[in-house]
Formats: sequence, structure tokens, C-alpha cells
Amino acid sequence: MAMLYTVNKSPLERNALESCLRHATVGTAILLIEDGVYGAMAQTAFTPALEQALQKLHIYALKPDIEARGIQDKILPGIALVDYGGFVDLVAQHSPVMAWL
Amino acid sequence: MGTISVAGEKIETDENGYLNNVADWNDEVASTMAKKDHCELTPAHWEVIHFLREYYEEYEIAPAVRVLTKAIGKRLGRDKGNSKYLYELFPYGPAKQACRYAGLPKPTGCV
Amino acid sequence: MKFTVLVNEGPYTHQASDTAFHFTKAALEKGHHVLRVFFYHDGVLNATALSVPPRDDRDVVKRWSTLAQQYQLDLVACIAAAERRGILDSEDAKRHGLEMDNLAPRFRISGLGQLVEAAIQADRVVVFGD
Amino acid sequence: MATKKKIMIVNRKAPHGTIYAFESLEMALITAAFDQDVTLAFLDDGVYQLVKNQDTRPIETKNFTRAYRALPDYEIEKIYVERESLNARGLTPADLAVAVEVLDADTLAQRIMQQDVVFSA
Repeated sequence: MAMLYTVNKSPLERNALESCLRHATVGTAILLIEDGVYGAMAQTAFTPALEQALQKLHIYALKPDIEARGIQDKILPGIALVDYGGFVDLVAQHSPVMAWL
Repeated sequence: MGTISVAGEKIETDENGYLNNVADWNDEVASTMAKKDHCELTPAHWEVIHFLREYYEEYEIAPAVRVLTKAIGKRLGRDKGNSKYLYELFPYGPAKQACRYAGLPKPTGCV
Repeated sequence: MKFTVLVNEGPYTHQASDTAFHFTKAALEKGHHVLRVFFYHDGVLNATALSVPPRDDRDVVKRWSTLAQQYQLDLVACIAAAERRGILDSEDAKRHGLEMDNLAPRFRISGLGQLVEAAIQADRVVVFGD
Repeated sequence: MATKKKIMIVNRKAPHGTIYAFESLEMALITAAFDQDVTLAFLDDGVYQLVKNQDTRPIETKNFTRAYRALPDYEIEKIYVERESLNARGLTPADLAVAVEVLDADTLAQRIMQQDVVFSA
């Protein structure tokens, strides 16, 4: 079964997302939550790394966190948005689950 | 919270009889605690107690029973690194009782 | 499916506790079984009965207690982490000769072994922290 | 409890600045007492946890890092340190207080995938 990583840090502040991407093998799912959703934005300094990652990984972002931060119009295409129920489904569909804190 | 009297001095312990301060320990403390349990400390007891003091100085950890058994086996010899030998010396549980006599905190890994 | 949830941060300072709550609630609403929510590190602060948030904000502690009541959810704060940070149930307070306890309703305090046990039994373990 | 699971505790944070390293170590020791297949992984700033000659007396905190050397007594034998993280911090295995297995990021990623449970802090 493919695994699920969660990332809750902005990639411009800490290296959690960068480190996570370095360890994510093909087919791994990554869910961006909390400040991690800043990593889902288009046109940031981190966007090129994310575009590259999208070619081999499934990247999701938590919609409530995106809306809370007012970046709903700036999300990179190719990133799937989920709500808390979708988060639960992702956990059920993947194993193990690891949080990059 | 409690205290034990050693050579006329009061030394603080926690509610389970473990010393509050590791540095308050001396041989007399161990003997006093043992006497309260009606236990006479033999050289075999002292070997384990002193082993625990050294173990704590080295690792800052009060070992749980399995760990203590293994560590003693490794360092004092196979014949002593088994729970039968240690339970005979410390019938209230080798890690808990011996750690208490040695002035260490309650063993880590007590679940 | 059986879930175990680990919460590593206290309320308000970090969002982790909010996310953990919304996740747990969504899982329960979908019919999953949440074996235990375990609170570790500053997460034990979710279990204080002495939190008084302003009325126009969410009440994180009360929200956990209510969810626990509604779903018979097992909320456990780690004893070592809780004692360090001043979260005590009445038994714990008595044992340490302290005059007050402050564990919120529906929480209990127990050893880390409760986390390991719940992790062994669960199909999934999800960690929320900082 | 008969079930034996593969449980990994991932350490990505430096010691002393926050409590995570200390309390994660306590978690590792308890998990080991449950007869589980325990692995410790150190990467990113987590590798600083294992650096030798740490002396916490000047900051008056408990030197919990000495306990890493007792891990074999707890039968925790799988201690992985990521090579890239060591290199990025100018460290080598000789700088560490415990015997570890140094793995590159790809191998570590494979080991993470094989787990049943991954704890992190």
C-alpha cells in the first residue's frame, strides 16, 4: 500500500516539505495541512520544486486551511483539495501515515 | 511525600519511598531503607546497588527490570543476569526495589 | 477502520490540536472507530479544566470533552508529560500532596503504554504536532 | 498482547532547544518494553541528538542524551541515521555517541515505507 505523508510547515520557513519530498517515492501521497498549505501556492520560490514533485507524487491540500489563509485563488493546478472527511479517507487508503513535523 | 531518618538526619523521599534527590544517597541510606523492609543487605545486594549507582552515573537512567537483567548479565556475568537471581535478592521487584535502595528515581519503562 | 490519534501540541498556540479535533470528528462521523486520542508533549494541556477562552472563540478543551461524551471516546493524557506541565487528576494530586487537581471532564491520565497499546491495536495511527 | 508491529520513531528535531527529543526518547524506551519491532530514525536536525560530549550542566537540565547509549540494553538495535543529514551538518559517525547504521535518504525512505506505525514529534 502506498504511504501518506502529512506536512504542516510553510516550505519557506522550515525544511519539512523539502525533506519530505526528498524521501517520497513514486506514488506516495502528500497532504499539506495547516501552514503546510503555503507550499501548495503557485509562483512562490518553492513552486518549481513542487511542480517537479507533482510528476511522481499525489499531492493534496486541506481546503479549510487554504481558505483560512486566503490563498484559494493561488493554488498550483494539479493539487487536489480535500476537506476533513477527505483527510480521513486518505488515511484509510494509505499506510503507514507519517507526519513531517 | 515522606522522609527517612538516616544518622539523625531527615532525608526527603517521594510518596513511593524513592529519594527526591539522587545526591542525598549513601550506603547508610540503602541500609536504612532495607531495614524498614526487613531485608538484610548482603554483598550480593550491594553489588547490584552499586551497579545501579554506576549505571545511573553513566546513562542518567533508572533501568526497568528487563533492562537491568540484561545489563547485569552483560557486565557482571551470565549467572547474575537472570530474573531468578535478582528476584531472590529483591523480592519486591528487582528494578523497583533495587533502584529505590540505590537512591535512583522510579525506573523508566514502568508502564 | 480503527484509528489512534496522537496530539503533540496544546490548544491555541498551535493549530495541531484543532486539526486533530476536526480529523477525529470527521472519522467518527464517517463511522470509523477511534480507539484512543492520546495527548503527549504539550498536548497534555488540552486536558486542563482551567482554560477560559473568550466567549467569541472556540473552547478547545470543552469541545474534546463533548466529543468524548457523544462517542464514548477515550481521551488519555500521558502521566509523565502531564505531571511535568501541571495537569493532575485528583488521585495524582493527592499522591503528590498537592491541594488541587485540574483534569478536564472525560479525560484520563495514564502511562505512555496506553499509546503503544492503542497503536498496536489500530489500523492507522495519525500524529498531529508542530 | 501477541501482535508485534514495526514501529518507527522519527527524530527530526535538535535536543535541548525543545523537549521533543527527550520525550521521544522516553517514548522509545516504553515502546521497547512492549516487545515491539522498534526502529529509531534520526534525520535533519535530529542527528544532533546523538552527538557525543553533550554536557548539559551549564544549562542545568537533565542530560537525557546519555541514555541513547543504553538503547542496546533496551534491545533497540535498529538505530538509523541519514547520511545526507549528517553530511549537511559537517558530522560523521565518529562524532556520534552511539553505534548507528548510516543510511542514504532512498534507503531510509524504503525503511519508513515498511513500517506499521510511524511516530514523530
